Amino acid sequence: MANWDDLQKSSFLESSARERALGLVDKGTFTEFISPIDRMSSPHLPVLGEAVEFDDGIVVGVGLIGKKPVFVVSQEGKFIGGSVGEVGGAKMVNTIKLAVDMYDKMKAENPDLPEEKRPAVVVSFETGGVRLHEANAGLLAHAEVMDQIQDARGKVPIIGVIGSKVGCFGGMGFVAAATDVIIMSEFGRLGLTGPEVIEQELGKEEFDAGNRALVYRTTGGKHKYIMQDCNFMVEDTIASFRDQIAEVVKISIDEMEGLRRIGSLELVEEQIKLVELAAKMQPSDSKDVWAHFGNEKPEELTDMPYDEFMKVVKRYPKQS
Amino acid sequence: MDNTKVWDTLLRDTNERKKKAEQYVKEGKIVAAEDTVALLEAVIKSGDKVNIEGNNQKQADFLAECLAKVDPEKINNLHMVQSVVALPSHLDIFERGIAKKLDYSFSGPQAGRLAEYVTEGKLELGAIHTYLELFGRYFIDLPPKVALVVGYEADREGNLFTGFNTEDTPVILEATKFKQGIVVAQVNKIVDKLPRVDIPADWVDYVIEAPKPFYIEPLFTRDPALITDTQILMAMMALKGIYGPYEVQTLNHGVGFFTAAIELILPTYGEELGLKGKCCSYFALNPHPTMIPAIESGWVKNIHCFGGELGMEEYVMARPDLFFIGPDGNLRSNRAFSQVAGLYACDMFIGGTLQIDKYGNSSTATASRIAGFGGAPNMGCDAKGRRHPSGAWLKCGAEYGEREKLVGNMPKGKGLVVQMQETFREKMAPTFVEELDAWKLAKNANLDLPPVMIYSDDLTHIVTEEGIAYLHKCESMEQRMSAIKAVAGYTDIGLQADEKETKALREKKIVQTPEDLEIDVTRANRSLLAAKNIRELVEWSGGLYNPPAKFRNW
Amino acid sequence: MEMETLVGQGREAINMIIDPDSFQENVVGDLKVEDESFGPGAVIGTASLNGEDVTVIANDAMAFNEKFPVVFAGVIGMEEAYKMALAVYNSIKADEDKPVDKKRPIVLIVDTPGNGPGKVEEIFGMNKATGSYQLSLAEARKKGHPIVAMVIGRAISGAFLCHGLQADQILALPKQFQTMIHVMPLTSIARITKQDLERLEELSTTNPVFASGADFFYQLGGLEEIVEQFDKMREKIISHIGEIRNFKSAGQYEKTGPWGRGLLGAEREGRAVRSKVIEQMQKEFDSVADKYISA
Amino acid sequence: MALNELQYEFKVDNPTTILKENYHYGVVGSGDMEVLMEKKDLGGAVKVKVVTPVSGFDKVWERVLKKFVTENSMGDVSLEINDNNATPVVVTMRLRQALAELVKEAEGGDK
Repeated sequence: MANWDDLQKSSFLESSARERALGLVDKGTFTEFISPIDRMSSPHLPVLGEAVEFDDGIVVGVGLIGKKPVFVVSQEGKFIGGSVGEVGGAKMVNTIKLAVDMYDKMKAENPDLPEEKRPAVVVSFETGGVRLHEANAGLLAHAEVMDQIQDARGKVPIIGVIGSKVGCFGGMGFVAAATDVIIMSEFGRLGLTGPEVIEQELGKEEFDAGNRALVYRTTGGKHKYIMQDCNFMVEDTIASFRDQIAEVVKISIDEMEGLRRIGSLELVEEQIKLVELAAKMQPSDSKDVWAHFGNEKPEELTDMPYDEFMKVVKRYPKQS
Repeated sequence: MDNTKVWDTLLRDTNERKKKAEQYVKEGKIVAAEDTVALLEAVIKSGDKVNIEGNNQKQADFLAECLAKVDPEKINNLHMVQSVVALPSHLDIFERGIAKKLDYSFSGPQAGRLAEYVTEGKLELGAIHTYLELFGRYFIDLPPKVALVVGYEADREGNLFTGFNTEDTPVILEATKFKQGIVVAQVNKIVDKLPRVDIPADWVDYVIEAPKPFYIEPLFTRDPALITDTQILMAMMALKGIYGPYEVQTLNHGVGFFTAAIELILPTYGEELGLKGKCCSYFALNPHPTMIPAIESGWVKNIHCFGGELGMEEYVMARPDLFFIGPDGNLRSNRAFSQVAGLYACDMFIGGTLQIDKYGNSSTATASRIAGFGGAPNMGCDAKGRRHPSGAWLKCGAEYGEREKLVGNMPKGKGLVVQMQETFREKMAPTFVEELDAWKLAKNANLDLPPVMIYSDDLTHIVTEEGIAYLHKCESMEQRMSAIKAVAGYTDIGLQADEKETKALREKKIVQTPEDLEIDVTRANRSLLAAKNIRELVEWSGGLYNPPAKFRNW
Repeated sequence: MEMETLVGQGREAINMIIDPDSFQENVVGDLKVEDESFGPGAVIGTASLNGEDVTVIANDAMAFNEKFPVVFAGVIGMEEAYKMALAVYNSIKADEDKPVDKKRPIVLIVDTPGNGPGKVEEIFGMNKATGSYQLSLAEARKKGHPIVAMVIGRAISGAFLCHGLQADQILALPKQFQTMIHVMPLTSIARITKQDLERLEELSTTNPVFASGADFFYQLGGLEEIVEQFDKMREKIISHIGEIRNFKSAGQYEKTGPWGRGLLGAEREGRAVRSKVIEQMQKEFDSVADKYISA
Repeated sequence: MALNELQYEFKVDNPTTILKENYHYGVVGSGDMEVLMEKKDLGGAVKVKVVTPVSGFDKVWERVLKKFVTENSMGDVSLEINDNNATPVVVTMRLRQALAELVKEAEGGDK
């Protein structure tokens, strides 16, 4: 594994879960929990003859950004698609819980806990959701993560970062939506239903899963940025993600609420207006929606370099 | 002199057929798409030799589908002579009894079905050829009576614009039209004025605007995101162990991830080794997207293309110094000429394979698929007719261990033919085998010869992750077999290697391991790639490369 | 017995559970959904159960959403999920000032095969819609509303995650009533994971972790109780509401909801590793916590 | 169908152990593997455990591992490998990379 300084320049897309975890916090500050040496691999895979990994495809731990304890969850897409099973699920659930417990403890000891000391959680998603080999346990873990996210509300900000190969789909698509802030690169993808399933449901004419340009237009970083489903778009280096996280954690927890897409009655009401637009437009392609938000030449946005895109793009005018 | 003998039967026959087809011709040479099946039934007769244009890139797909719809009662026993069998319709005509015999060069996705048809007797296989052989036979014993070809645009007179994807069209039409045959062309669009004329109207009898643009397979696009560390290691070995020492200036790269890896480390590792300007200046090569970083870094002086590669149109147009460009600014590719260039004007062919036997014969054939050869053997051989010298060719010839046996003291060069493959492929399938699957295929499909892509006597180098075997340096078959064992790793062949013998071969530099070449194996990782994904290739191209939708990751 | 199954009959199930004729559809607190074409696959409203107001949220498998044609047979689409979330948030709002033991219960009647799998859904973010509903339930649960989910038919994967798994307690009819609780049928699991179907079937008779059915979810702590008969649903729901209220009044929130079911999973030995992971992490964190607290 | 567990033990002349207490490298992607190296008092031997879904290549594993241990004169080290169809070259390369990174980290102390 490359050292921290080299990692900063590295492509986020190319990086492993452990490299991302290490590189997203300050140099030399990351402590991994249940690291490979603990050999806590899945008890359910061997019986199916499926290869195991010592960390079960998920790296969790804590580091610092400045003085702020930053808990990290980082999923490894190369290991069974970053899927969530019993062990990995529990690691994710409990990382958020540790952060919330730590906040409660710090707050109890110091009611004037300064913002810069308030713990935060960063989740680097790379997953298709539930691991089918241990599907039921994986599903239950998803529910627990949502529960923890709600516990963290108003206490510990949860920041989702998405820029790895597999993207973030299935049940983890809900989880990402439920975080406070989402940061993506143009290589990130966020959604619920994977392209192959949509093709199966709607037919190849309507949605060709092999058409990756279409797949990325539908769920990729640029589209999600236009829709305000992702708050910040960054370039594909670990440093860019890290810098953006460092900026985001400076935002006070109350203001953080304003970055959410969902999670309150007001936000639901706003989303319902967007659904009305969907019903009215019945877009056959995301480009129709981009045009609707004032992007006169939507087809030019996809290939546009980062800087130019950020300058010219027009996003959904968020109300709240 | 016998004045009763008729000397123009071919022409008379053609004229008769064209008369029958007159009813379908609208203006000029235009036939409506919906009349195509009827047109084919008028101009084709049972037993004809028919060519459907298509190769590993563009396809006359609409005409192929129409041919599969003709009435087999009226038209049957056709003898198909064509570059590739790639589309389902290419075999549907055998299924339906329209065609009987096949002479061809390459079949990709249809190779399994082709083998089945041969075994079931649905298809009589003439021979499997290389492109140049097949083109050659078009002019000797296999001239097509009817050719069904494809271009981008036609005008009303029947002039064709084949542009970027000209590929096989000129050679097929030269053989068909000048043997009084009939030419039917499908185009994407009929226009008033063509950007340029690639095929003159005199060579074309009918043009049809197809309902859909013709199919093109972006076969030469390799996504850098899928290149593995092992492929990078072997690319490093190839540069340090072959490109560098031989200073290979003129060459062809086969399609595949190994050569893509080489292309992508030219601007990094290649420059570090100081090879820029010393090798890789002149290519017979399709416009590989993975060449963009090397081109942009100033490595390349000239490229002649077999065909066009989808998405590379604008990039190629913007680099006219390097490519062959028409007065309209578009590339003109030409498979026949590029194959000739690959055979005679290039010092090296390097590419991947599936299996290599203990003697060094290699093949991509498997027991149940008749895949054929395409162009690889044209370039993957030592051109016996070559007479011009070059540094790499002379060096390889000077090292040739059996030269004296063959030509005495006469100096002679030798072309470099390099096969790259990991010792094990996916799922632990060994690359090195006692006997090629080609033998089983020959038996199953009743072929006269096991289909071998590159014969042992042409092969000069094998690159595996274990090392490079400089086979041409060997003085005997026995030594050659030992060198192969030495780089065959943990395959059954490799396990037969004798440690002492391997050591001796390494000392003689007939075998070189990564350590011998002083390659730091731990550096073999993706950070060496000048572009790690398709998006970065677009960036290198300044936005000129427009990759097909299926390769986009943003 | 006249009915073998309640699959596809969410509305019928509501009537079997609530006080007779007490269901006011589309009304929850201040909320009144007037547009009948909005989220027809979701049934929301207020009913009386054992004399007290409860919010009811169910699936209507007979409805078809004309605006979003992937929504039928009980599928939860974008409108359906947001409609369900509206019902929950308005329940919270209506009881804002009430003490914990007076917060209205929320009853989820579960019979859904999935979330809307469409292109428009992905363009506009189906994940937000279902995520939104889950967050609303979690918030209501943590504010003291007792939430009981009653699985009467299909409780499949992501749709069960959003409509069911955020409840305080989950009850299900057993599989002789055609209930289905799983992520994916074994045949699909076999195809996607490239496993041998026969082998999977054999393993699934003993291994609850990927097998399908209420009994296996029970072993994993995925549901609190299996209700043996239709006519027991009402009394069981009432008694579970009482049980949940007791926990919450005593401040024992950790014994309810997904975390509570995690503990249940360990107790029933279906999810044995989960608790080990949690313990071990706590230990490892405790040994370094100071360094991070006092940074 | 269950996973196969292979165990090996090697001994070479004048072995040295690794520079860190333990080191982990790699990801169990398809065609790839991870290794956990640990310093252990094994009377100078190297013990290796491989967990893999692939069967029938025990001898190949033995040769690949033996070569690695011999080339690097290793002793008093335990290696644990989780494999998912890695070819011998990938195994060799990952082991070499792991060792090189371990040395770099032990010497540089930078993480």
